[in-house]
Amino acid sequence: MNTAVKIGSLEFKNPVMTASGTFGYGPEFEDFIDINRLGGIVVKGTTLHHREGNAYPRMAETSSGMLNAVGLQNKGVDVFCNEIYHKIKHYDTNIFVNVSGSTVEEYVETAERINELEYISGIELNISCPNVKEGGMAFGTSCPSAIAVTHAVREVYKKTMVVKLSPNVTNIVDIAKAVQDVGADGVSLINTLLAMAINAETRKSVLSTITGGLSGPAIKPIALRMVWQVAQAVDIPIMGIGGIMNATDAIEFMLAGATTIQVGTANFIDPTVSMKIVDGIEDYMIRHKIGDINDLIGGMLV
Amino acid sequence: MNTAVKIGSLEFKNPVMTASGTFGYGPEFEDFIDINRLGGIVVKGTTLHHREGNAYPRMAETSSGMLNAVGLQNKGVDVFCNEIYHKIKHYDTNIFVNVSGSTVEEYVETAERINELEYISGIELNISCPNVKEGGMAFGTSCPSAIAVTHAVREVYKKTMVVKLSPNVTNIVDIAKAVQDVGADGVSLINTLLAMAINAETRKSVLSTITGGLSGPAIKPIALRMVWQVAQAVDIPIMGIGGIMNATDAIEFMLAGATTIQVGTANFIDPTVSMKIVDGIEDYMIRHKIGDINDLIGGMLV
Amino acid sequence: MEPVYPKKNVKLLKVIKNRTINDNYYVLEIQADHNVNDILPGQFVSLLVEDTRNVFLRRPISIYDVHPERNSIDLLIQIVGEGTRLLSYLKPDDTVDVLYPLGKSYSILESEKKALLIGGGVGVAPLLYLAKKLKANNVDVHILLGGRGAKNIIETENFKQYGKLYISTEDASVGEKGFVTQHPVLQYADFDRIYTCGPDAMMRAVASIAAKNNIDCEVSLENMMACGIGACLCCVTPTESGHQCVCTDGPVFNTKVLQWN
Amino acid sequence: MEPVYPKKNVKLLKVIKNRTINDNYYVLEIQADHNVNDILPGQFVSLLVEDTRNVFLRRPISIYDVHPERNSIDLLIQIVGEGTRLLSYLKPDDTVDVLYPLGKSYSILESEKKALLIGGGVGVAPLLYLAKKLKANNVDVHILLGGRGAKNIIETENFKQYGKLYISTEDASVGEKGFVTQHPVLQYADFDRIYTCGPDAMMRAVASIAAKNNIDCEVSLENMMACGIGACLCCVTPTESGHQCVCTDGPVFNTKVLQWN
Ligand SMILES: Cc1cc2nc3c(=O)[nH]c(=O)nc-3n(C[C@H](O)[C@H](O)[C@H](O)COP(=O)(O)OP(=O)(O)OC[C@H]3O[C@@H](n4cnc5c(N)ncnc54)[C@H](O)[C@@H]3O)c2cc1C
Ligand SMILES: Cc1cc2nc3c(=O)[nH]c(=O)nc-3n(C[C@H](O)[C@H](O)[C@H](O)COP(=O)(O)OP(=O)(O)OC[C@H]3O[C@@H](n4cnc5c(N)ncnc54)[C@H](O)[C@@H]3O)c2cc1C
Ligand SMILES: Cc1cc2nc3c(=O)[nH]c(=O)nc-3n(C[C@H](O)[C@H](O)[C@H](O)COP(=O)(O)O)c2cc1C
Ligand SMILES: Cc1cc2nc3c(=O)[nH]c(=O)nc-3n(C[C@H](O)[C@H](O)[C@H](O)COP(=O)(O)O)c2cc1C
Ligand code: FES
Ligand code: FES
Repeated sequence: MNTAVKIGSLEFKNPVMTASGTFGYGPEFEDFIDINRLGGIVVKGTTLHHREGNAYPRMAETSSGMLNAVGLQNKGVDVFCNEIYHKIKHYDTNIFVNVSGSTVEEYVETAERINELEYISGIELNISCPNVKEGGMAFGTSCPSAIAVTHAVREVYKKTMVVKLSPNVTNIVDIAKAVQDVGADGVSLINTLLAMAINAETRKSVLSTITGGLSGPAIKPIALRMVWQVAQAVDIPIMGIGGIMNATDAIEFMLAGATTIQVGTANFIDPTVSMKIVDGIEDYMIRHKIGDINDLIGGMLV
Repeated sequence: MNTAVKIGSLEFKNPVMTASGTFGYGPEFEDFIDINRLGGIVVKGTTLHHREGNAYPRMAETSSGMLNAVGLQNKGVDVFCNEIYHKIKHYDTNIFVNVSGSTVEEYVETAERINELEYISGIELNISCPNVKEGGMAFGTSCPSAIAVTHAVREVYKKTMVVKLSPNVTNIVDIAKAVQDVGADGVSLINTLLAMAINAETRKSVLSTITGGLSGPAIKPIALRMVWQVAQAVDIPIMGIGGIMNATDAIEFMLAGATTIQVGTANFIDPTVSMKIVDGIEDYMIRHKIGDINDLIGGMLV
Repeated sequence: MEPVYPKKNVKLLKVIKNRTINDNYYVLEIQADHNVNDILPGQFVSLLVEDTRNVFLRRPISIYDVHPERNSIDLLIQIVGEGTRLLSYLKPDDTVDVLYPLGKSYSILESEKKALLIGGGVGVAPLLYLAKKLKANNVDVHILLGGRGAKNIIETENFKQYGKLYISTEDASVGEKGFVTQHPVLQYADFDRIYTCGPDAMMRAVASIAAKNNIDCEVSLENMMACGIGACLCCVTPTESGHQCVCTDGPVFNTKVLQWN
Repeated sequence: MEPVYPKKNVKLLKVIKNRTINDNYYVLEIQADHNVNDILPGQFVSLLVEDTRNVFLRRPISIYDVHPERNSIDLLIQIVGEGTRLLSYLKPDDTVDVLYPLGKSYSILESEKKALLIGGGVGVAPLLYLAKKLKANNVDVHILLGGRGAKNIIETENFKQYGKLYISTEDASVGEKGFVTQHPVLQYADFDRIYTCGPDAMMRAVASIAAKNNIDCEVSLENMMACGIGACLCCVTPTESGHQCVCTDGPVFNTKVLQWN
């Protein structure tokens, strides 16, 4: 049974990854799982400079989902390279750094620093964070700006580069094609949907930022649709993300066209869920007599 | 206690309406509720010609939501005017006809026919149906086409005209402003989000049309965000729609800026839910010592 | 002539009994809140499974039997997924939110006529109350139950009260071996009407035999339903007059109106 | 010196007992799956409420007591919403999915020192196990419990085992009238440390009295948590070194590091 998949020349032992911002840097999960059994991890969104993120409250629960407005809290790329990297570089899995910035220059500088790190397999260019005032999603909601930042980072970043797309757009296919054309090795989708919660009793917005990003099973049908649409239109591989809670969900994303999948919010509900998904995909392959997992990719019957 | 609200010069005895496609024409609910207690109803999407809609299966369940791909099945505007209208015109509530078409001309002709009906309070221009091959959402996802159809219908339709917006856009505020500028008396939002479901066991798409529209509590946080964004930007009233299951949800939409609210998918789960929402809003007003419901509109504290 | 259907209602009703048939099937008896005598065979209820993440919509379930003496209804349910599993945990005195009675009924043959009822799997559900009503109308009732194996053939004692019982299983573990359509009783095609409910493929096969022999045939269709009351137009089936709703124009259809080819 | 925290785990654990205190409070006793002796006071668990539509995330609950003799832990829970209500239905032998033990603990004073523990409402929860540990370390323990009225003053017999108990209620229905901060015991400000847990406003008021009197003060913060293990960065509180996570850098903080003004 082959469970390995590839993005460009990079091999993943299986398609199961963890999504940026939902898995810390990895060590947070070491008590629960063997990280080396994952296909890959994407670490927390990293920016050139240290960021404190948004004020509390940053989280709200919604029907089958949650809102977050963390706002890319992180210690900046230098602390990542000098400290955090050394705690995780031994993982026997693909480590992706999720890179964000307020300007194209910030993206580029951050990517340059990451480019020096031997044991980082690639970057995930986050042009879709809905929770920052500058940059973030603004880059991911128009083709020219998506092209500008992807092109600039491609110039300096030599390893695998996937671009993480925003679902808050009229036509995600156009953006996917645009970043493919300027050299993305893959696209990951979706980031969170811009959303909001109000407390009727206090009449206040629940989040300090009023709006935040919606994740969890609530958004799965939207994510699945976008993965399918993009898979019809681009030639580069897709990392499918959005509300994946179990192996069945993961397989649905692969059938829709995803090469790898990323588990996000589900990690909060069950920190061992990614292992269950690795195992569950194997069970499915046995049950359905599938020898090579690549046969599942885009395998939806119409 | 005043629960009456206005859209233009049209008065609603309370803000609770039922959403198009989820309430039939009204008679379907007569066994369960007193329709005259509602602020208004929006009947099923109506087109110039009879439509059979999409093939079965048209429905899928998702986490805290559902997909539909009905595709505007209806008997056409003539049957509506000659038969259905006479069964519902006696309702002592505002009746809106949801109007859709494949071309601007079809919208216009349909609206002209509805314009002749004395007991219809207004039309809801549906430029956001995700389940038809031609027209529908295509009109609602770009400003020029939204303007074209709204402008053309405004020329022939004299009573209250609200335009129903699609959430499948990068910037719903732009579309709302555009239709305001060409004479919409209000906007209603949101229609369903384009989404998809796959059955991992059969590997088939669950819907005959592959994609369908997502509704229910899953989408409420997105709808609330859009209502709030649009309320900041336009001067015309908003009908808030999306995942409203109870009075608390309804009040959240009003606090975000909605003047009326429409109950959709919740009608399927509890056909009496609209009455509970009417009562629940009054209870809330008593509990919070609110004499005039208009004080709730846009009353979120920031 | 259209029969008179009772008013629909949605109510929290009390569970009187939950009888386990086997690992897969159970019968819920529910205390009705209005006269059950006016419920017609083939009608169904729609049950709410409250506050779960993945069971969002109601679950349609046929009315298996009605008990006028205690004004209750029986539902025969097969566990196939989350919703039917959660409902199987209901205990006496629990309440369940019931939308009912829904849909159009089977039509009752005149007395002295001969009827064949064919049920496959949990498709037997609407046939018991039908058999009871037919027998009460002095119809000569024959009942054929089919399934994969013995454990899918359930409630035979209950059916025997109302007519002559035939059984077929694919694995021959009980009754004749094969599909219901291969059962000898179907060779003597002297029935005035065949009533059937079960898997789609079975109903189509039965319908085509009935058509070949010029026998009137009524089927009860299953379908994905969102509302159950004709409001959402999700549950359509193609008929000679276009898409019709299974929940309000059906679930019982005369096969001659269905576009089944 | 950082204490040694046990490894975290996520497990389906058995409920041993569910003791109702009154309409609002109950104590769940749960069979742990690893040595409870290494759990430290102030640590918490996070409980999964399975398969409900609106309770999506886990619910953080302090460890109220540990019983090494039967290797179990007690949780004192107040019903405030859907999640805590659903958990209140748990019965002995039911299982519950527990993520534990989480968070940093209160630090234990050296022996012979004098401690004041101030709990408001369900904020008493982490203080019982703390009192037990302090007493075991020969600390002179004083405990002040406050609440709106008598029915919010709970578990007093339990607390009395470990120290001298004071009570205050806003409506004077039991103990001194007023807020905990008005209680006379706080006038004799000769404590080496004040430990507190309760509503935010109460903890801030206590912290400011402690600061004024130069008394060391540790608080246990509440916060909206998504993961409980430092992965999501949702549960931050502003400190002298920036945003810190209440779930992993806390919930217990020394007030001198908090930016509370
Ligand atoms: C008019 C009618 C009468 C019925 N009578 C009975 C009965 O008497 N006894 C009985 O056990 N079952 C009956 N069913 C089928 C029953 O509704 C489904 O088995 C049930 O809804 C499945 O729910 P679940 O959550 O357990 O399974 P799910 O996990 O939701 O689905 C399991 C399977 O059931 C199908 N299904 C799911 N929802 C529906 C739905 N709303 N309508 C139809 N099929 C669905 C799915 O396609 C899937 O294959 C009837 C269906 C209809 C339409
Ligand atoms: C470290 C920590 C320890 C706690 N210990 C206890 C305890 O020992 N006993 C106890 O009864 N309660 C404790 N709580 C509070 C408890 O977590 C909340 O009361 C519970 O999550 C509410 O869930 P619900 O579904 O019943 O209410 P909901 O309807 O979700 O909310 C009711 C109220 O609780 C607040 N709340 C909801 N979710 C959370 C959350 N994840 N974190 C904090 N507040 C929340 C909401 O703001 C709201 O005001 C603790 C909280 C934290 C952070
Ligand atoms: C608390 C939280 C923090 C997140 N932070 C980031 C981030 O830093 N960078 C990023 O690209 N995506 C971030 N995301 C988005 C997730 O990676 C993922 O795209 C999204 O949550 C959808 O997947 P899910 O439904 O499985 O969670 C975050 C999501 C959550 C819930
Ligand atoms: C089965 C179904 C049919 C619908 N048909 C229409 C329609 O004909 N015209 C329209 O404008 N919206 C239609 N809608 C969208 C609803 O009116 C509403 O905008 C949407 O469902 C979101 O609200 P909800 O989450 O409360 O259902 C339909 C929705 C459903 C679920
Ligand atoms: S289920 Fe809604 S019309 Fe039949
Ligand atoms: S709750 Fe996730 S970091 Fe604290």
